[in-house]
Amino acid sequence: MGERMLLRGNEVIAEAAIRAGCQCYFAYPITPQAELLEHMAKNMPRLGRTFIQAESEIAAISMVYGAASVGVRTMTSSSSPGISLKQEGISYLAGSNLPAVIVNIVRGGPGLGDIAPAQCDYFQATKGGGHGDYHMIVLAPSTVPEAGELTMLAFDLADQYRTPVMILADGMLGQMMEPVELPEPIDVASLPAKEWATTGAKGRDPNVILSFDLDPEVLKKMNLALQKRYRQIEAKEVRYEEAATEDADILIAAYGTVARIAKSVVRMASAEGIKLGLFRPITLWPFPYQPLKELADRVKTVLTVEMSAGQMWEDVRLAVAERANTPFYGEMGGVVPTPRRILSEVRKHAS
Amino acid sequence: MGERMLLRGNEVIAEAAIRAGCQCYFAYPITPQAELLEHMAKNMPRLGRTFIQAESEIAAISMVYGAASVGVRTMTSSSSPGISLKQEGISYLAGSNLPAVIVNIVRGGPGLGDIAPAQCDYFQATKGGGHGDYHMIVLAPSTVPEAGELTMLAFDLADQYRTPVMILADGMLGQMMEPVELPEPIDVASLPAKEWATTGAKGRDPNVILSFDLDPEVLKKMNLALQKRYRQIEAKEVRYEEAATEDADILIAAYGTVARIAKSVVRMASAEGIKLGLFRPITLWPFPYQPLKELADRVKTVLTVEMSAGQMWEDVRLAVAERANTPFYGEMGGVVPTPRRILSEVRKHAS
Amino acid sequence: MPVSTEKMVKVFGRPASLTEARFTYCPGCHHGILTRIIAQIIDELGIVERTVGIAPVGCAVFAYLWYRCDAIQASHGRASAVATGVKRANPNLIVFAYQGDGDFASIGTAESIHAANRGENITVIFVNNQVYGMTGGEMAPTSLVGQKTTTTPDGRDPALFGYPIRFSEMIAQLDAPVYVTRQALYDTKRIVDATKAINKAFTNQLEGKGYSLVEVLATCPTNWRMKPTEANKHVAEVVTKVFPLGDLIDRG
Amino acid sequence: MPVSTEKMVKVFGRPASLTEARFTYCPGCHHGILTRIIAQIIDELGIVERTVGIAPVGCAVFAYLWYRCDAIQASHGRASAVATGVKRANPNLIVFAYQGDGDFASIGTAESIHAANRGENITVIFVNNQVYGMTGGEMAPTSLVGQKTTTTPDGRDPALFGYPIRFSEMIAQLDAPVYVTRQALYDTKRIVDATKAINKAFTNQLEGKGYSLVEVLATCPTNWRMKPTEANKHVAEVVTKVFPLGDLIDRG
Amino acid sequence: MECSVIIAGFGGQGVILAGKILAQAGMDHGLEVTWLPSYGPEMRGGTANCTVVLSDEPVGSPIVDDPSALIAMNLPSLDKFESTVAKGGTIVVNSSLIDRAVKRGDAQVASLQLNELAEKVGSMRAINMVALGAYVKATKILPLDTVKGAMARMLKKGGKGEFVTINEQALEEGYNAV
Amino acid sequence: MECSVIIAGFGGQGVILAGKILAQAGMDHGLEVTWLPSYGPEMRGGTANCTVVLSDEPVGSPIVDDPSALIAMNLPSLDKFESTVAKGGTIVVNSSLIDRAVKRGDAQVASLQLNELAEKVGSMRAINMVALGAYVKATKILPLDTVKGAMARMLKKGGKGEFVTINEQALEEGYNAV
Amino acid sequence: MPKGMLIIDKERCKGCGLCIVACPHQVLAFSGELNRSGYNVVHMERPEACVGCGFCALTCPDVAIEVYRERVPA
Amino acid sequence: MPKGMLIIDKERCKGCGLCIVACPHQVLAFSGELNRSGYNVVHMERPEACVGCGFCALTCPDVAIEVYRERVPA
Ligand SMILES: Cc1ncc(C[n+]2csc(CCOP(=O)(O)OP(=O)(O)O)c2C)c(N)n1
Ligand SMILES: Cc1ncc(C[n+]2csc(CCOP(=O)(O)OP(=O)(O)O)c2C)c(N)n1
Ligand code: SF4
Ligand code: SF4
Ligand code: SF4
Ligand code: SF4
Ligand code: SF4
Ligand code: SF4
Ligand SMILES: [Mg+2]
Ligand SMILES: [Mg+2]
Repeated sequence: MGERMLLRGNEVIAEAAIRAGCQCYFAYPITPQAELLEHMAKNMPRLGRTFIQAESEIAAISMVYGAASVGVRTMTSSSSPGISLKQEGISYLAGSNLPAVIVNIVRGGPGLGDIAPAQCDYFQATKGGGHGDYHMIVLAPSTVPEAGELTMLAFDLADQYRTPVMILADGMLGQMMEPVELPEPIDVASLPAKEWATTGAKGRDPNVILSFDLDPEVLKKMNLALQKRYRQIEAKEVRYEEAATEDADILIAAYGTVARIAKSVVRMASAEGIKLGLFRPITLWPFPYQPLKELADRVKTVLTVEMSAGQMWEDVRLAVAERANTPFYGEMGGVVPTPRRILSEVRKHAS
Repeated sequence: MGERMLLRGNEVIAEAAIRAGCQCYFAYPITPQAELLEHMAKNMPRLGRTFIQAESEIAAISMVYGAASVGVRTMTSSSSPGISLKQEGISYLAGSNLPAVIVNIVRGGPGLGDIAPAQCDYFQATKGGGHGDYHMIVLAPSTVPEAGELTMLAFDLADQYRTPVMILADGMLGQMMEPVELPEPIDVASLPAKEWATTGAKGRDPNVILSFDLDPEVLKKMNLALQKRYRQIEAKEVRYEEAATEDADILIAAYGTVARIAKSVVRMASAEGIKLGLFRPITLWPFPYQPLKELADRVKTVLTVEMSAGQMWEDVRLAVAERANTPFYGEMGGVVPTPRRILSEVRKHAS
Repeated sequence: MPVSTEKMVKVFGRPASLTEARFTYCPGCHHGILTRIIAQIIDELGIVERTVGIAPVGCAVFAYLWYRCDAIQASHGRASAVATGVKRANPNLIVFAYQGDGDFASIGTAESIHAANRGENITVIFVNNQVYGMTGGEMAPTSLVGQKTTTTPDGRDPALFGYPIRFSEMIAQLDAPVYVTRQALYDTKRIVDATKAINKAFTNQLEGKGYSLVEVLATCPTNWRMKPTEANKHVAEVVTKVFPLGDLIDRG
Repeated sequence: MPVSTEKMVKVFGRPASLTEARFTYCPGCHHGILTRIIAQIIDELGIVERTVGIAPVGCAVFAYLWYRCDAIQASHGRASAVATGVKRANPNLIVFAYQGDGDFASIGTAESIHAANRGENITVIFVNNQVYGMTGGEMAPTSLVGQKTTTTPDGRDPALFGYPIRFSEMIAQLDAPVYVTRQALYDTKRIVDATKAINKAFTNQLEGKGYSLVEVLATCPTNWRMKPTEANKHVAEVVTKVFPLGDLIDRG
Repeated sequence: MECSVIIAGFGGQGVILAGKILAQAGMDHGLEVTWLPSYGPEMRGGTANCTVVLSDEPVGSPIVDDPSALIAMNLPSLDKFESTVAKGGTIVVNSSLIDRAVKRGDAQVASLQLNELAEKVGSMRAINMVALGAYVKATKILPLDTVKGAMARMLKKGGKGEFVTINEQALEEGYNAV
Repeated sequence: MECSVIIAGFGGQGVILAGKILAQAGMDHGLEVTWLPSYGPEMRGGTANCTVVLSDEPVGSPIVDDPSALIAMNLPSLDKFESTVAKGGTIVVNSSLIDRAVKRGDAQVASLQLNELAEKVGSMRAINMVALGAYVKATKILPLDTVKGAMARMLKKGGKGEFVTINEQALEEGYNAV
Repeated sequence: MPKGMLIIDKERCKGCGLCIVACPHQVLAFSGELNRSGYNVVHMERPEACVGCGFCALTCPDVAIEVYRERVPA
Repeated sequence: MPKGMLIIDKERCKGCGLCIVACPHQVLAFSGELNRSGYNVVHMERPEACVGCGFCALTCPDVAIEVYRERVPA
């Protein structure tokens, strides 16, 4: 662990990527993740690594596709509209079994929307905004230090499962500063070799990267292999955090920025005698259905709070399956729910 | 009603669009929807309407955005990878309250996949593959004649709710021929004027089409207005079909091509003494949660059958909420489930 | 002071096609001059009631606020495609797209070139300020060799990031465009010339002649980290060396 | 018949860099000739063990099947961007992108131009057959005026769909590319010339010189609805009038 | 009653059109029909096929597990589809290009030299109508005249009216050869 | 204990940096901190602001309903944020640019001619440090020396070491003016 | 009486100084007065020298200047 | 003995006829024989005229032709 530094979320993600051995970073500018590009522009060339400001988000994800094919660790980042443009590319990455990290610093939508923090890209990230039956692992940090940790984890998971991994954060997390201690850079040489990469067919048969086969039976097999991997990920990689759930009557289900705000609310509620707990999914895909289901048996109400019209809410209701009440409180358009506002929602359900 | 003709699904959708008064069609070629472009290329110019083969799917959806802004009925079509590229544009259409029709003739994915029929873009269509809190009305025809009817309906719904509407079909429906009687063309002049359209600020204040406001409170209001409209659509526009559900023990939940195949299975099962019913959502968004929920109280099992890894299945489980068993049978990669194969799945659950 | 203008005639005032809204541009930014020029030409041609402006994503995203004509805010880079949709849907409208260099010449490359290649009867204003203004000063495809931006902190290195792209010269290779020109705004003479060019670009459309492109060399004092007056000088002395002024095609 | 070659030497055989897989192209399609030429040059330069080919979406989508080198199948239009990613990640690899005219000059316009503008040290083969072969014969940006395609059933009307785009001429406007040339395959002489050009385009990369583009005029007998021999004649007599052969840039 | 047939052959053998004509004839005859082609570049050079279902009630599945008939215009088609044909189904075999016998014992086989019969009519391009004629005779699915009428209408609509006569002859040639 | 402050003013008044320095100083002092700026083009020309939270336990929300303090460098900032300040909170007002009084009676107000004080130090650009000094004195949130140290380190790191002295003077000037 | 006269909208002026440079007669200068947005606005330092040529207004990015000229007898 | 000789891979040949036209010595022609894919394959109609120049092979889109030439005494 290094020095404790005061850094922005965007910088921490960029620096964590560098320390995770990201060799190639390709991106197109967009607010509120500009500092991510800036950090990479400044630091990657000095390390002899690749930074390209691509001509578009599509070019960037396509460059990622190329670099991932060669077996190096690679990343792109953007914000909502730019991530929409990457959907075809993400589907290709998934279909071609390529590891890559994609950062979405979400802003208000739909359309051009605004540049304020939001969580309205949950569906796109977790259900597959692109075409076809695929998933990405989606990691949702709640604080700046966690943004760094999860970014490093993202590269490991991407390699381990040969899958794109998304860091889903929001404008607030990208822009705010907190003290962080970044882990030491990994030793890139120590990473396992990628036998499948297109590094030149020397002393072996050619490697081919593709997501294509005209024969439906073959494509079905490719899909079955993908799905098998997804089942493994669901079995092994579910991550979540619980706070004050032991004797809770009410549970807030929230992720990312909202979850950290909700932690203040838990304290405030406890001061009022309300038994409020917090359930925070860290992996949005795979979603922690099982643990939430079990908690739902013990509480009266699971209140989902999101900066969206209720996207994660669907997964919460799927998990809860009417075992408890599942009210929803959401803000939209870049409005951030304040602790007091959340608390007043909680009070409605505290009988 | 006109003459009964033998036509391909793609042609029927194109011709129905023309008869619904589609003035401008913009698209980029892709299999298996090439005949849609061909039909439009041949017929639109002769009617003095606009056909442009755009330079890309993104250009096409952007042209749709322009034409929709002017208030004319407009459409684009593509297949899976091309639809992924349109996600940013669709999000803009939704955010700017623009009516437009988007046709997705789904093929096997992810990535380049293949060109065989599939239903693996359900999530993308129904949950919002683009960024932000938006929905499209999603209509899923099950036969070629219905493809025509729903296309005409799509234009009406788009105008009525100022929203993009998607026709979600698959390669089989696009390619197959069935006898159809197409309704007479509507009288375009009789359509209500669109006061909001950018037709020139003559004798009125300027109209502006946009999805943008930097002030989160204003963007929130824009989002609330959208959500309000979505609630209206959910209340009024849910469409579905039931077959043999009266005394069913088992229900197949399926849409589109699979649902029509399942109809054969219902007959086959009945011959074996299995009480099998069919629940077919016609609007995938808004999904018919309530009717399915009610049916679920009366059956033991709701077997979802899809040409996907289980996407609509999530909505089925959300509706059923553990009221009944919810097994799943899916094919992937362009493989079409045959009646016999589905029947054997049904038998597993017929006790 | 109004008193003293009593016996005088107004020789320059706010164009009627401009709303009262204040520009959101930084002090000294050429976007403002250009906005005023366009409004003035809309006045001169008397077309405000049939004009539709396409606002880009970029510092000019608010363009829909400035004009008393209808307007559409397009997704980043696609203004020329949106303009195509508008014009084809209603050829009586006068359609102009206003696009920054990132918008027009980077992410929008395909839409820009193919609208030109189809010879769409539209007017495109392409604002080349060699930087991404809106997002905080990143490299644009037009950034000069050696130019320091937030994504080229040591200056644009052509070995890594290529050379400033002369997009108008590429467009001029096509058969369809009727008018392609490069103008500037760094002094009164260039402002007058640019005004004429923009007038021609709109007039071409009115006369049904086809696609016109006016590239305008502009400043971004904020991200160039120059005073507005220095920025003007920089355009005159340095930028015009890389992007020479003048007509590239005039088939009007 | 092998008996009769006993005392003879093989002067032309299957290039070692080609696999045994049969081409999926239609009879007489130039894609096949080009594929063979590329394999032969990979042989000649001895680079099969360090070459990565980028297959497009288009009739050449199966390109990954033909060569004994590593290969990547790229999304439609993005082969030049994928090639960029590969080359930057591992500059020791020899990277070529093989792209149709729809892929390279329509949907991929931005990626094609900006890879060239950055001067990526890659080799791009751009197959101009004036049609979308794979999807069944739609108009390409390069389709000739009057050409009948499934989306221009009455022939390409420039008033509606613009003119055939001379993309290589646009690329030649850029500062970075080292070699831009247009070749054809309609007779033995052109095949020999094209082979030399492709050799140069690979050699440039080997020598670290930068971006090379070889446009190749090709036939699509199927969608042109011509016999292969007629199609060859059409290229020689008609297509080359619109797309003149020869080097546009040679800064090697 | 539901009948289904797979018509399969080389790209140039006109199997797609034969299927369309059959479907049109079925429709003219008052039946419900579906026609489903193989599509996309796979057809190029390789094998093409289409499936036609004729039924007196709405057609459920346009793809069929066990077609009631197969028209195999070349060897790969027979290899691919022979085993799927329903018990007691009909197989029309183009023995000009298929030098092996049908392996199944439980199907009704009509083995014809389709190429030669087409040449006899005077056009190799009419080989598909020869096959269709044979199929109609073998299955008695529709009156030959209905098929002729459908064929004539479709050719005329496609601007190929001049080929109607030769194709009528081809239908008859096939019909009579069974 | 959790303290929060909104620092707001014109784009050029250095409010973003003032917030960073305060956050850094808090961190140096062993506290948990968050710093959250307004961002994007809205800052251009208009008003900029940032929120700093200092706490002895992990910070929950980096945005606050009711900050315990406000530094208002210009009138729009006072207009926008005055009402949000917690009861008993602190408001530092730049009376050089704000010609109205604070309306609330339940806050501790430090009204200072920040422009004049900065000019006195010899640099208008140091106005943010004058304000920060005043805030530190008014709230006693941190020792002034810790803030000085943080400021010196940050300026040096940004290659602006030559301005450390003048900014120290500015901090003191503000501190002593309260 | 000067030949020309300006009305400068102080709240629109952003103090960019472009008009000052554009004026061929050195009429304009910063006033030192800050407007509500905090900008140092220009004023006519030498109004008597103004010829009403309008160069300043043509140059002003914020359309803050109106120009008046002596009525020329018809 | 002819100067040149070809080995034509019948199953690769698609009967496009390009080699026939490319041959300067009219060596090649369609054989009338269909291969397994149904193509009418070419053969050496006048093998004696072949000079082994390889033009046919250069032209063949399916790399179906191998060319052999008389051994020239070293
Ligand atoms: C799809 C998408 N990508 C990126 C952005 C972020 N973005 C906003 S403006 C802009 C570029 C602005 O530069 P330019 O077009 O040169 O206009 P300027 O601001 O310089 O006038 C970018 C990249 C966006 N809004 N949408
Ligand atoms: C995103 C996307 N859009 C469209 C397609 C469909 N498509 C496949 S190939 C092709 C064009 C082929 O034309 P060209 O690039 O000229 O290659 P050719 O087949 O002529 O060699 C298209 C549009 C696709 N696969 N993906
Ligand atoms: S950032 Fe640059 S281009 Fe944008 S308004 Fe400011 S000066 Fe103008
Ligand atoms: S469709 Fe055209 S380009 Fe494609 S393989 Fe056939 S002939 Fe060649
Ligand atoms: S009108 Fe002319 S002379 Fe008068 S201030 Fe303006 S530029 Fe100067
Ligand atoms: S040009 Fe306009 S904005 Fe700039 S200083 Fe002069 S009056 Fe003010
Ligand atoms: S080698 Fe030359 S002479 Fe012999 S067949 Fe081929 S082209 Fe003709
Ligand atoms: S060129 Fe090749 S494929 Fe064509 S006919 Fe000759 S041998 Fe056959
Ligand atoms: Mg710019
Ligand atoms: Mg092509």
